[in-house]
Amino acid sequence: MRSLKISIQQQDFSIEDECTAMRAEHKNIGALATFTGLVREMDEELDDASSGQQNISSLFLEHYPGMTEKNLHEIAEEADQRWSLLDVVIIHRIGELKVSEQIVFVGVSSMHREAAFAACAFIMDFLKTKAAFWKKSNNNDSTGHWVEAKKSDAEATEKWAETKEKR
Amino acid sequence: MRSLKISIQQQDFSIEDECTAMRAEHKNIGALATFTGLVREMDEELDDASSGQQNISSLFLEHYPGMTEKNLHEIAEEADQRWSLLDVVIIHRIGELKVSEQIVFVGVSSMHREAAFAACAFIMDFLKTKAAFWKKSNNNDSTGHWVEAKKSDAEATEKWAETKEKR
Amino acid sequence: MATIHYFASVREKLGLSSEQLELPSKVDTVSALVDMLIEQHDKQDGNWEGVLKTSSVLVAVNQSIAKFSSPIKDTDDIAFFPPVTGG
Amino acid sequence: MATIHYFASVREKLGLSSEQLELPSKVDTVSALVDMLIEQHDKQDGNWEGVLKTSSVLVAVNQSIAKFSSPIKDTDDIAFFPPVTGG
Repeated sequence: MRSLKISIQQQDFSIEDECTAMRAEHKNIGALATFTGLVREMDEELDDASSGQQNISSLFLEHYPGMTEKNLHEIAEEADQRWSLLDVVIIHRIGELKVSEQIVFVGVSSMHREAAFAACAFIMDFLKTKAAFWKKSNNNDSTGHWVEAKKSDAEATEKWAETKEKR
Repeated sequence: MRSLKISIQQQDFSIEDECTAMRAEHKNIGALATFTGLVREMDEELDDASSGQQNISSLFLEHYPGMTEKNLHEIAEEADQRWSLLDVVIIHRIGELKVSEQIVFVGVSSMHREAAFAACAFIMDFLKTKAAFWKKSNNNDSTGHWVEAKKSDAEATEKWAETKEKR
Repeated sequence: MATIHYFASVREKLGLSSEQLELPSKVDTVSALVDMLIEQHDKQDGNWEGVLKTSSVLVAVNQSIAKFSSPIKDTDDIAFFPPVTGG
Repeated sequence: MATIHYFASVREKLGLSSEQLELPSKVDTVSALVDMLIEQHDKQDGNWEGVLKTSSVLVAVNQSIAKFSSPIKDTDDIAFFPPVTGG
């Protein structure tokens, strides 16, 4: 990994700025994969539990200062051991976020697309299950509830254990 | 698929503009995966064949007007049949492109990250092996050669045949 | 002094985000700390046992995930929280 | 009239990007067209057989990938090119 940027911040980020910074000065980037997670209007957990759809109005993101950064560093290092990466950027917002706001950005550059895609997906899966963030969703009627960890996220993370050799 | 944009163009594109357009007005996007392919300085084909590294100065991209667009539509439709997608954007530049310029952009939005990641990777794999584009690389000593199709791209495409059920 | 943090639903249910405590020498594991916390706090409002003894509650010692059987010292940073849900 | 396109290395080697031809009725498959093209052009510069009969050359009929055994009509759009290398 040539560079690693980890930022936990309240303010919004710009996908273009991050991509531009990752491309600057470097002539061997062949592939740049990004993932942006956004606040969805529909609350899938309430959706599962009840027949009607429940809309959320905002999310509240909490983290454990110090531990979260450490978790993200470890996740990026693990990705770098599996694939040949150039630059990795992980940005996660905290605080109150409204519907359709950006929550998380993961950008990975590499010489080849397989590495960029795989590392980006890997980092997201591990961020979801291993990094100290917690999400509370607030509904339009001003009730809120803490989002529960999803089984599908845990399963996605476990799948990576099967493919550990460096590629 | 709520919207599909396919553009084959000489001019550059802005990742941010594309992402902003995909996010506009829609409140159910939970995930936005993008891939950007760029011109690398190092020519991996010549790199394989010879012990020394050969640098390229530019790429020339040619396509088959009409057929290329048709190929890309079919690829996007196939992705949409496999995953629940919201917006898909495919931009591919043609003509002369210098080192570190952007060549291709694929953006996929969905409610969930698995669909966005998988569809973005799927579209890139199929674009590489099924869309009527051809690439010539020009070296610093002004010799040029047509890039040969890579076995690894064909293999990446074949892998998707194993996982055809909609997710 | 050890610092104890509570996050997310654990913090909300306990009504406390962190506290600093002198750990007696016999409180040398996370489990022993949990028992001490329950004993201290449940004198007043009686909610801590239900919260901290839930099977889903996780613990970190010095910002690394730990077990309830993990050893602790009086200078440690210890945190209790539910499963993470970022991204 | 059929339109025949040549792309990338095929175009460069043949020195031609497209041509329009009247197809005789017996030229009803891609293979027959290839033979006709070789016969017509190799009178002059003798390179076409080597280029069009390379195993890696692909053909599209009306912008869909076809086989050399595929049928063609006098109104078709036919293209010859090497394996694609976009992205």
